[in-house]
Amino acid sequence: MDFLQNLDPTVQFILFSVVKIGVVFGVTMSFVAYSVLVERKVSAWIQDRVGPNRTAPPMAQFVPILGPFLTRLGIFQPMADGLKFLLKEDFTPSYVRKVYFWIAPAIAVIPAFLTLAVIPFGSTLGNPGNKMVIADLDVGILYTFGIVSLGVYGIVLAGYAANSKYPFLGGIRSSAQMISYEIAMGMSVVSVFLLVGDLNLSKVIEYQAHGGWLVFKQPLAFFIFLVAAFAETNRLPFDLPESESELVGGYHTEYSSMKFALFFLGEYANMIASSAMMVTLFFGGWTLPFIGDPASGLLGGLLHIGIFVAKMCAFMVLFIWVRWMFPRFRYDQLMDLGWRRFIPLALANILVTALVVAFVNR
Amino acid sequence: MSTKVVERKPLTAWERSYVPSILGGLGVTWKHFKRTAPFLGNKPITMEYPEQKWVVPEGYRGAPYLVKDQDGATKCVSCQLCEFVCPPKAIRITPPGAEGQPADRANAEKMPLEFEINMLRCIFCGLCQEVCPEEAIFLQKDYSLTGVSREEMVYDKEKLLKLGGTHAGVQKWKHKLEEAAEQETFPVETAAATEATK
Amino acid sequence: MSATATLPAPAAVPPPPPETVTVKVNGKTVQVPKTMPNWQGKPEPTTMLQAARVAGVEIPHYCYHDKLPVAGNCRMCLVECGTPMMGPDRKPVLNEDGTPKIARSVLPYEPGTPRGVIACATPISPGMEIYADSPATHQMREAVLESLLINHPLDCPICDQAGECKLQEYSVEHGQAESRFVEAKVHKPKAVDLGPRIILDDERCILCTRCIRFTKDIVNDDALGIVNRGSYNTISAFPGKAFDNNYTLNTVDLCPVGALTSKDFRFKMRVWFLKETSSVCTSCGTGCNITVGAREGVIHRFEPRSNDAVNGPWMCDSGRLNYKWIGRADRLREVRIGGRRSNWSTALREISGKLSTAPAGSVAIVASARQTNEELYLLKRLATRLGAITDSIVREGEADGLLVSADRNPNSNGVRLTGMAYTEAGIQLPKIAAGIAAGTIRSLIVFGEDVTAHGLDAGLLAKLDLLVVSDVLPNPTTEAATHLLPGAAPVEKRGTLVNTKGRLQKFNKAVEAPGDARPEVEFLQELVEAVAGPIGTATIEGLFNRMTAEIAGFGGVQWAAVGDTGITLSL
Amino acid sequence: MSFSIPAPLEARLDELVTHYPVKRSASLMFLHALQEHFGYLSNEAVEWTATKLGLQPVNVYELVTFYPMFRQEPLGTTHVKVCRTLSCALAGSGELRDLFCKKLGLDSHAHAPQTTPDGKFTVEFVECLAACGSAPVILVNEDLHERVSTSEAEKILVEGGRRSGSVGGSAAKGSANPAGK
Repeated sequence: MDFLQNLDPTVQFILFSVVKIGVVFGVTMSFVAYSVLVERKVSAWIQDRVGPNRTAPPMAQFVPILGPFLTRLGIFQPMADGLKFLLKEDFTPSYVRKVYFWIAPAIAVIPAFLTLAVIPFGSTLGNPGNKMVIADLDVGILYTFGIVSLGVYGIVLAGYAANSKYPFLGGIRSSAQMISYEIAMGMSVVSVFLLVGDLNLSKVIEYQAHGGWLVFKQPLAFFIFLVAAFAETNRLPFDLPESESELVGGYHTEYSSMKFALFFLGEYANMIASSAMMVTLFFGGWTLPFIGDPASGLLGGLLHIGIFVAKMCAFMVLFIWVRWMFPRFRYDQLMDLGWRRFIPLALANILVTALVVAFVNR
Repeated sequence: MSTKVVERKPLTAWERSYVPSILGGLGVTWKHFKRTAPFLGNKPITMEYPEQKWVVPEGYRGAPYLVKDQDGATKCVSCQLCEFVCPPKAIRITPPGAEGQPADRANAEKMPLEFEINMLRCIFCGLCQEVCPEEAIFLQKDYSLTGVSREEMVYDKEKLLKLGGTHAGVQKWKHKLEEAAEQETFPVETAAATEATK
Repeated sequence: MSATATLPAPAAVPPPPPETVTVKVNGKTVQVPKTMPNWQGKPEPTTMLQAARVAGVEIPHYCYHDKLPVAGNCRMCLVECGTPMMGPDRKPVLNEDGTPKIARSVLPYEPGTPRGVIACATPISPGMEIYADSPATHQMREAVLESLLINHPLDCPICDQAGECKLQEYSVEHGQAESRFVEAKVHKPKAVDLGPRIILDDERCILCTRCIRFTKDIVNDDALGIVNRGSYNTISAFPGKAFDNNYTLNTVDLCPVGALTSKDFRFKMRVWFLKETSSVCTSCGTGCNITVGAREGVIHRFEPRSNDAVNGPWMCDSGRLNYKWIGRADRLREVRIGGRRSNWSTALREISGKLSTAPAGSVAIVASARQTNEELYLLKRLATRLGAITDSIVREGEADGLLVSADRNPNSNGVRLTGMAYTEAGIQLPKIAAGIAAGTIRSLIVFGEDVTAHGLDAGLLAKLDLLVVSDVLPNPTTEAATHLLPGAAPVEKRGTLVNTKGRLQKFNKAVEAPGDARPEVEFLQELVEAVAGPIGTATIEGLFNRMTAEIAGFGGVQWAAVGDTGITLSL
Repeated sequence: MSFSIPAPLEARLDELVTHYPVKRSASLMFLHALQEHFGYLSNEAVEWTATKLGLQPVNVYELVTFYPMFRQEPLGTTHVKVCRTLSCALAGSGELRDLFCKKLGLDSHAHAPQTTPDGKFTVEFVECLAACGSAPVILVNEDLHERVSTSEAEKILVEGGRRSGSVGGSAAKGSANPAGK
């Protein structure tokens, strides 16, 4: 470890950033894979089914007890799925607008990963200067919203490029939905930052470490954020862009193989990012009511990361759970909810918070 | 025609917030999750097909096969009614003709030279069974018929008889022969017929 | 009672006598002729069954047959009837409304009980009312059917008659749904070998005696009788004597049930699968009308088709069984040039090329009296253009005085009419032979005949430059052909024939010709147009109409006028 | 078996034909005469009759099979006819027949007349013999036996066993095998 400490700070920063990016990316990717499995398993159990329980690499059967057990749990299923995505024929219909058709999946997946850059997923690791966030921006939340709003382009482009009516309808729906809910989402967060007084997400966590979780101070803001997060990630009950029963598959109807997988990846990465945001903004990030100080050692740092991941997982399960609980909204209900309920509520919340901050907390 | 107007109670503000419904939904899903998830209840109702076989209900219409009577003789007399009635024309019978092989049971005079069912064409409607005057063809319980070629899926007489097994029942022709043998009116002919039974 | 007189029925039915009788059938008043032709075509008092037919009511019957003497033993045609009541003053008793009062026929010993009469044998009387639909009539039919079915084995699944069985039809129409008979049925001999072509199942027999009357009165071979007594009655020939005249298979058609079955058709195909096509038998000059029963390109049977001007409802066994060669494996099915397989366009191009440049008089054509008029007409056009010498082959046998004609060619008159042979066929053959031997005849066209058996042996044929042969089955002539054109059997094409009595009849296509074989008219037309210029029509109908317009002997008959049973030409 | 008609018989039959306006009407008389002579009606006899009368054999054959008194099989030397109509049946003719059949080794359930293999006896169950007042009745050849008891029946069997053949063509066959009961 010593030679690391003795490195030039710039080199050290670059080295640590690269490692953090690599780790975050790798963990997120496997998270995506296994959240798909969890989604399938949870849905199966909710519906009294078994879920994926067959796929196994050839050697798994030679491991007594554990092999069959893991197989029944479907542990190997994501590997098979991934392999399948890679090996399936990548079919590009002749009538699509090829450039956009090829770019769209990339545009859909990249913003989802970029959002993760500003999430403080732990306190510090090793030395106090080594913060567990890839980019500790002072305008973290603005960055987040800026990036998140790019995600819609991927979907709109996919719908447009496919040159087919179902994807097109999906794309249209998606853009309207995302733009609508982004406003509510952004406004809900304003009140949080009114309280914290800083746009840096690390500062938000710091605030919560001492001032209590913001979910208790801003329950309405949390609720609006939560619902908007569902809408932003195109998850049920707001999956109108996809809605299999009406639009076949929505914007990705014409996609196959790895390009389809990228949309898939994007959706789950978005879920992860949203969960991380909620944990950060409302549930104290890596803190717990009795653990508030940045870690001093390696073990403590890892513990903080663990806490963060655990909270995030809870939100992931919530996402999944909700999918199998609610029917899809009607389009007008969706718009109604966004524009006529949440935006006034969020505005009111800002006003009340501003008044409280101006007169009470002074 | 009378129309019944269903009275719908207007929702209260609490109900309109969706919260009771959401909680209700959570309750329902949790109940099932708890029942099915491993370590909690583990009572899935899914049948795991190749290992667990479905219990075919009474009256199920599976693949049609030819049956033999309790003496092991072909019941079919090649009347071709099934061929006629078959909506997808899956059945193909070759009658024996005048010189064709005699029936392998007494007194029936006739049995098919060849009997083919194209299982790829068959729609398992059961009309063949319904129309059969000899109770010689039955829709049995087989529902997963597989093969690697189209030819393989055309089941011939031997295969159909083997798969069909034995179906006991009134042995109409044998009974007629026995009845005829009891009557002494035409002793020569009946004696010949009796010999034919052996 | 002589069969000779009856079989070839009179060419024209005499017009119905003006005298009519008024009767009521099912309440409908109809005028029926007082006499109608009996089975021999002689006028006899009209029966109730015939009167009902005039009124459009079909009375069910088994033993009655138009062309057989009336026996009246099946009782199926029992109907209730009534006649105008006569008062003691011998004047009709009238109802209150002035209509004549009808006395229903009742049993004499149980007055009031309705009594049926058999419609097939009871002549009508003026004012008679026939109740073919009354409850009493239905009851009688039901009872008769029940009695007929008592000892019937009900083995329809294996019975060849199923599907065209009167017992089945009437049971559905008039019978009871269930049997009340619980005792053991009388079992009779099954599958009795009655003759070389007939199998008898005594259990199915309803003793209508149609077969007995047919063979006795029509064929004059009193070979069948009813033996034994009561329930044990069976149809039988005398022990050791086979029922083997040349008309036995007609009894199979006559038999209303499945008692008499054809050995040839036995267990071959269920009748409901057969596609039926009207055609004409080509086995001899009589030209019996037939129905061809085929399924999926395979011919299963010929059956006579009723035509009083030619064959009545009968035909001979030899003609009926003369279909097996059609499906033979050695049928010619390839176009061959010099023994090598070729195709139609090449062969026809080569032939027409050679014929077009052939000098006049160097071509001979041997036609066949088995060809249709249309084919002969086309050949005649070709012959006229080429200045060819033509002839056809005579084929004679022994006439049997019934239906088999001495002329075994179906279209000898057609050959004469079209001019392909002179008044006497076969006289030009020696000339043709001499011409070939002398080298003046270089090309020979042969249709459907083996000329090696008629004076043109293989050595002579080898001298020819061009030998075009069209045939259906291989023979020495087809072996020697330079151009072999596979033709179609009569059931594989359409056309017309003229029988020995000048009856012009058409026949239809029942099955497709095998392989490359085509109906002769099709390729002859191409050939004739290539050599002798366009004909101006491409259909059989057009060709026929053109032929009858051109050739006086056909009397300008139009195709549409020929109809299903033909038209008689004055020769 | 050679088939020949003695000249006197033929002459008698030829004369018989002249009695009828239609030749066919003589067929029954012919058949009776031939059965009397041969004991039964063989197919040759039927054909001979048909030729004589200008008929087809099947026409005559119909008659032969119709009437029960015409036989197509040779009879035994002793022909026992047991009445089976009501009064005889009530008086025990069934048992009588069973007795005959048992003693002679014949099937007592057969429908048709049955002859022993040695050609000595024929047992037949027949309809009313017109002696109902003295049931049960049996007819042995031409002799009527009334109120037949079991012992009487056995006596008839013994007598029949001794009889040396007087009935028709089967007589020679019957006497060739003298081994009685």
